[in-house]
Amino acid sequence: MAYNYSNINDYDVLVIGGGIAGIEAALNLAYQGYKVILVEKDLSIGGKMIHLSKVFPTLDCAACITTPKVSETARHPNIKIYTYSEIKDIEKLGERYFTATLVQKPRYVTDACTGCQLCEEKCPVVVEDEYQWGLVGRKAAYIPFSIANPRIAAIDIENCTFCGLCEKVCAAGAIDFTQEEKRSTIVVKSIIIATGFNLFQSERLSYYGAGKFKNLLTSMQMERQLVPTRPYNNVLRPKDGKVPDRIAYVLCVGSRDKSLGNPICSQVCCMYSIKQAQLLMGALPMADVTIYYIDIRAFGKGFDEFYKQGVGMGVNFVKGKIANISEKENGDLILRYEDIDSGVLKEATHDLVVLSVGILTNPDFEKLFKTTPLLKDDYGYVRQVSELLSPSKTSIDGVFVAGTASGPMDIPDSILSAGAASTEASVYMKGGAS
Amino acid sequence: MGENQKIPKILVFSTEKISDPAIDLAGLLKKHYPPTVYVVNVPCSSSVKPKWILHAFKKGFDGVFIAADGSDCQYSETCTFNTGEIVRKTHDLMKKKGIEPSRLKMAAICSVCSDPFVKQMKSFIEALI
Amino acid sequence: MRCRIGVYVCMCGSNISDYVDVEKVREIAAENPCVVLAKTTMFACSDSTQKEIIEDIKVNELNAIVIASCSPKLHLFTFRNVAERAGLNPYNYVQVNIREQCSWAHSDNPKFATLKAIQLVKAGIDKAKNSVSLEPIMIKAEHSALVIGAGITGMKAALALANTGTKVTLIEKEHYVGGRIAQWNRLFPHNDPAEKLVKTLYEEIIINDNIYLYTGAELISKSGSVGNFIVKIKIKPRYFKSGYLIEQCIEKAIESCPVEFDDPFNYGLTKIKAIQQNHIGQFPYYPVIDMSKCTKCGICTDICADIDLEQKEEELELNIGAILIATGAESYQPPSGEFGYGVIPGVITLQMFRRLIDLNGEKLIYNHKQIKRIAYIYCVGSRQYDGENQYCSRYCCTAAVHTSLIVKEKFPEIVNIHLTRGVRTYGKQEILYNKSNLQKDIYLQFDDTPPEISEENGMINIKVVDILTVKKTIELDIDLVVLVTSMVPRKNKELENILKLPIGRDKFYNEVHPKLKPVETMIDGVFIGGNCQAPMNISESVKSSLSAVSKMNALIGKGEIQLEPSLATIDKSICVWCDECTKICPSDAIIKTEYNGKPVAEINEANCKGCGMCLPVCPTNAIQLIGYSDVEIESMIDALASYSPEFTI
Amino acid sequence: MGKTVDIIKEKRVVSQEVKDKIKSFNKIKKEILKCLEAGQKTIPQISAELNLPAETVTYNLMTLLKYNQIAVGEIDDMDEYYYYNLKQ
Amino acid sequence: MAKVNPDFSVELKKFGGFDLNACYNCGNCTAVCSLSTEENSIPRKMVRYSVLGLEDELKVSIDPWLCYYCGECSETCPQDANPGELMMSLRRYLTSKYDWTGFSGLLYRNMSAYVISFLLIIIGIAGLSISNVFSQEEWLHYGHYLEMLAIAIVFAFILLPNIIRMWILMVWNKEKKFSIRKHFLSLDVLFIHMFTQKRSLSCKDDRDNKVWWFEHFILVLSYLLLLFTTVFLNWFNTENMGIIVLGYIFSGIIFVVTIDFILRRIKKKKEKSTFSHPSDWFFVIWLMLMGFSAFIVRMLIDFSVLEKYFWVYLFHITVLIQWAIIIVPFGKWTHFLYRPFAIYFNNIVQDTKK
Repeated sequence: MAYNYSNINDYDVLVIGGGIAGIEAALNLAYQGYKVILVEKDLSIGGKMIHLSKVFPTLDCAACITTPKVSETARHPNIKIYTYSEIKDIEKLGERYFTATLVQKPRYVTDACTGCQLCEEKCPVVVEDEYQWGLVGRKAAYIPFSIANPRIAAIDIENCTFCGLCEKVCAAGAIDFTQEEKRSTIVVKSIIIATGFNLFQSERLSYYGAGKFKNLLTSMQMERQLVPTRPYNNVLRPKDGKVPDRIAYVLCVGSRDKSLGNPICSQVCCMYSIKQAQLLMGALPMADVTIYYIDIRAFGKGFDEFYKQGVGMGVNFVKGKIANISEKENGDLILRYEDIDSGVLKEATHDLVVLSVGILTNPDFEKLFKTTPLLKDDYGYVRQVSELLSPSKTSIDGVFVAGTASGPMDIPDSILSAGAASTEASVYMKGGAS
Repeated sequence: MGENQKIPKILVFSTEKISDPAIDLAGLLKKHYPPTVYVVNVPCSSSVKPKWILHAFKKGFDGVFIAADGSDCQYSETCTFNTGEIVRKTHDLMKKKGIEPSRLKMAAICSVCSDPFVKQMKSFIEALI
Repeated sequence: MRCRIGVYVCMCGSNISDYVDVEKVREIAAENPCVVLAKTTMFACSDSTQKEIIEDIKVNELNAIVIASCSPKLHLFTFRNVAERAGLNPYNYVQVNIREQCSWAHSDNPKFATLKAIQLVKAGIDKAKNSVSLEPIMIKAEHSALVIGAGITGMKAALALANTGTKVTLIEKEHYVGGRIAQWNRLFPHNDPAEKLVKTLYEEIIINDNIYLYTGAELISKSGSVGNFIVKIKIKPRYFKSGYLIEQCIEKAIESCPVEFDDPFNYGLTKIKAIQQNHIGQFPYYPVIDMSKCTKCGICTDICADIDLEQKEEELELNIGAILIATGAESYQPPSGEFGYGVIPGVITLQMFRRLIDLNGEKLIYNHKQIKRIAYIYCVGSRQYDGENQYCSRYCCTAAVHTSLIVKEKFPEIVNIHLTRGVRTYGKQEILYNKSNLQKDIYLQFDDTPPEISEENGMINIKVVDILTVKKTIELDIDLVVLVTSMVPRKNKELENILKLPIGRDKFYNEVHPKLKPVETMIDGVFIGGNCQAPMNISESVKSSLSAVSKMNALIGKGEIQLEPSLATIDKSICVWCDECTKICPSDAIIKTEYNGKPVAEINEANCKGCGMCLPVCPTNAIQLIGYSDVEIESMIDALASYSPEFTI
Repeated sequence: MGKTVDIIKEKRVVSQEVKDKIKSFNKIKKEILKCLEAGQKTIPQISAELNLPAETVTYNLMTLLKYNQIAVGEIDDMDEYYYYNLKQ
Repeated sequence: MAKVNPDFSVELKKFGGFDLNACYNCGNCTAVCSLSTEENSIPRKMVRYSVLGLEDELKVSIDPWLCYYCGECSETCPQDANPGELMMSLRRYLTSKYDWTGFSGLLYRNMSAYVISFLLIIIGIAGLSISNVFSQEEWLHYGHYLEMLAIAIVFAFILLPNIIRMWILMVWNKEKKFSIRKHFLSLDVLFIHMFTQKRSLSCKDDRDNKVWWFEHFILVLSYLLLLFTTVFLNWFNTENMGIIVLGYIFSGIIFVVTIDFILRRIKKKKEKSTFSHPSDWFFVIWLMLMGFSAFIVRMLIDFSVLEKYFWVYLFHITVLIQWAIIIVPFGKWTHFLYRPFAIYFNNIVQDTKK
């Protein structure tokens, strides 16, 4: 059967998800001469990584690594990016092609936006800022975050009061409330799934009081407190703005826990907690940092050395899972645990506690396909049908998986996995089997 | 060491692929060394001209340090010898000009030798005071 | 001289601005008469700042820019690209490292860090003033690759390269492909048979027209550079005239061979002759004579006419665009006495144990004794307290846990006891750990005190301080101790010397950057994949190898490569042809020519690597290196020396 | 430049929740700004003065900080709380 | 120094132990347990000892007796290792260790032993009644003495020596310098815990636990009082209206509460009633039957129709004897004694240590 869709569309590969894995895969393919369409559901590409402070074990700042890759992707002639867009109804067309529906959601701001933030300044609405994980507020007309790409404002229509101030002040005339959802059909030869992961919702754990106790942060919130554009300008307790001096990390929150339905290890929490602990020791030289762990999984290149470095810097490591947390009147938190080394039940008071939340699958990929579903594994991740020989192969020929969509992994592993997916896609498009 | 004494200034010729990463690593790991150490990079430690070294002394540098590629050099196995020759030649020139030869030093700094680099810098500064 | 310079001082979030007063640096930079504009910026590398710089260059007609930020290793090319997009020659861009070599190095002393930053920026401005516009050199690149090592990493990479249109030469030092995994038989996490894996890959390789596979082959020399490497390969003979042997005689020949020795494949559990057939899971299925053991007695030649003991090594020269190193790792060999290894019978390594499981039928017998209780000691050769292997070897916890599952499946009566230092079955591998727990394996954990092993009446006695039982000393009577040995870098000095491979702290080959360039090495065109870079499991090795393939394809797929134009130049008017430079040049890049009737030296641009070794030896200072000219270097030295701040103790 | 907002106004309604949120933010914002007119204060001081929970003050104050209406001052003598003041 | 015995967990499984090997030693169970204290951190240590099979340590442990099985540890165990059920099994295991006859162990490990011994008693009683050795009146008269005798023998030859064995394990083995005076001074501890189980109140802070405690409390009380009423006040033969009414009340309470307990075990809503060992069923059902049959017997007496339904009395006496010579000395009943004694002995040891 001969299909000729070049007149409809001009892309070879569809990459779903604009996180670090999607970006890397797109870049790899673009440099090999393939035309890539990259679709991201959020307002900016860069995924979760762009929001991190520094990354282990080299401690380079995440922005310094992500932003160049992000801008490289954005201006690569072979890559077309659609942000705030989603893919639906993928179907296989014959042997070699896929069709899919691209849904572009309206952001009510056109490309004419210069990112001047005047609209943001004038907007009277304040809602919780999801990019700062609720630590501060943001406006209803807003630039998602300072290093967002594209740096174009968006209007949060659910929270908009239609006061029209933004439209009035925008010199570029970029505000357009008439925008509507756009749908188009695309045809590609191969697809890379890089939909990433979801973080474990710590509110599920009533015995930790997450969501109830203000001085209980998730690791992502702490990550934001440590970035240069940190919401509080210093590392502070959300409850009363105090500088913390006894900080605790609770590991395996939502991971390695059958009672929560997630028996597997999230692979990154030990390391990012050790990293944050080291950064905190730098930011708050007087603070004590304690990490409560079950097992420290410092397995990658340079990881164990990094762990030892943490020990050397004075981070306190305590073996024992935190069973529950209670709050004192002044906002301090009491952690109850068994100190495994001595076999004794203990209670410790900390003035700031970070829950090192684990990684769960992002089930979005299940909704992508119209007729034949993409198979998943026992833990809800995209199933790798040939884990050893072709780690990025999925149950559908021509569809490949990159990054954390196939299971928990750290950034270097995600990047390698994206490399593998791009090579497999390229082999597939050349018609060979790899 | 007296009060308000000037800290000796050191010019380091470092190589892009071998010793630069080590010096960067020292910074990354916050291993401190005196701030009067300035790094100028060159492709290979065997490419440092004696002329440049003498120029540095003339302009007021108290010491010059060549972070040599040693056996890690990717261009030639004779790199250590070549760099040694440059130092020997420059020492002769320095003697002629009445500059203390101990003000020029060389040592191999590998691409992860951040500790040795910091130690070298500290001891060199000590020696120059 | 360039005198319309733009200066950007990056705060790098707060990485720089926490210690360096960036505003002050900017102010002083702005005082320079050649500086048209000076700005500070939160993230110079961010897209918005990049756009701003481009805009600035265009609007202010800048002819050079200086960005004071992080190490050029990270972003030199990012900003050169920015310059280029603004229509400025990328070589008129100078990057000043005020992060790694200033704010971070002197975070203990913000005042001095600021002073130093000021001088570094001044020097950068001076360098920019004297910078020359250059065009990168384009060279033709061979669309072919050399893959060294035909383990699973190398085989997978070769196939992927070949299937994307690259000609591949795959060389393997051993006479068989498949590397280490054939010895493991069943592989975690899904118990895939290793033999099938290797067989699938091998069969695909031999039918692929784009792959040339040489077994018994080693790299002996490399010259040239990225896109145009010339490599020499030595191929050992198999000592058989034809590859297609008459099956009847080979068995007899093996039988007749008088030389018998411990089979390394089975770690001495079985014997092997100097004439060998391959084991299950090893391909190709051809016999070979191990000449290091053969006494050339000639008995076999009488049986098999096909045997020719006089065959010679062959050499092959190839033109190659890029090289992938997939030489894998070795397993740690414990010194005699470590946990009783080599001293107490019944202490073996995990690798040997895997062979033992395979070679045993219904009961597990070792040393004529039926094994009922096994102790696995973890972290042997990794995370050492005093030894040099400080790293965690990543794969071994899961490998040992998986082995215990296989043991229990095959020999249900056996009790597995694990002595760990914290089980690191990361990710989905946790399930294997859980399974092992549920099959009633016992886990003990030691920390600072390694377990003591002794032998009593044929039983091995282990004493271990178990931190999971309040540091109680636990005693075990054991039949077999399995040392869970780590992966260690392969000792291959020759290859390292030939390729000049950078080696990391843990002695594995080092990537440029774990996130930005995870499979690239400092040597352009030479890539690394799999276990030669770091310990990893099969799936991870394959990922890294396929990643390398994608980078290699991007590099050589287009048929040409862009190179740095930093070459040496010779001022022929002052050259006196003393021949010193030709003697020292390591890349044959200086040739003799004539100028105004006198013999002078000239640079052969295709060969020059820009190392600069010729510079100091020239008696008349006739040689300059582009980008490192006297003016550039000396103006930098001037700038660094000029400002004499209060650097006092 | 057309007034596209008028078009959407006809299609969608603003929920009561959004209206309440604006109201409460504006009220707290006014109170905090007024409270700081008298000079720099720490979060517990503002909280005590306005009789608002400290966490509410933190959230809203930090939002004002983000939108440049407030600046961070020195830390107090106990090295516990930062002072905040109005941005000129 | 302790030797590992990997077979122990297999052995313990017969007492009802769960997948204790699933434990990865996070300590969650100890920390989540509201009865856990710095001095007595339960239950992970017990899980660990059981996994390793350190019987010497287990035998002298008090920990299993400190647990009232609120089930919180099992609910929150990340590995589904069910430490709560393990503690329950360990109590059975310990009961068998204290018992010098070894019969406890046999019954716990072997359900058929239970059934056989029950059957033997049924056959014995049936045989006696068929052979007409006793008249109905004699039955009523001697039945009462038989009961007394059974209680005396069980106490003197089984329970008392077992408690002495327990004392040796828990006090003598640990603390040779125990004080006799302390033994007297701590007696209040023994009785308070024996009759109130007040520790269990702080077990889990929810309504259900309080309800459970209350039910258990009145059950114990009613049981003891019914015992007293029947054995010492001779309920079945008395004419005293007060005693008669009391007997009705006590046996009624036993009947009602045990029905509720049985329902709990059937519904399995709460963690503590999820797993039922045969010994649990025997205990609660026989207690129910005892209360029920006593109630009916007295009713038959009051309506003067006992003669007509004399088999009911025989049924009652069968249940009673099964209870008295099997469940009381060797079955679950013993926790009524062992638990408070364990707390009492622990109190002595801890005090002496101080």
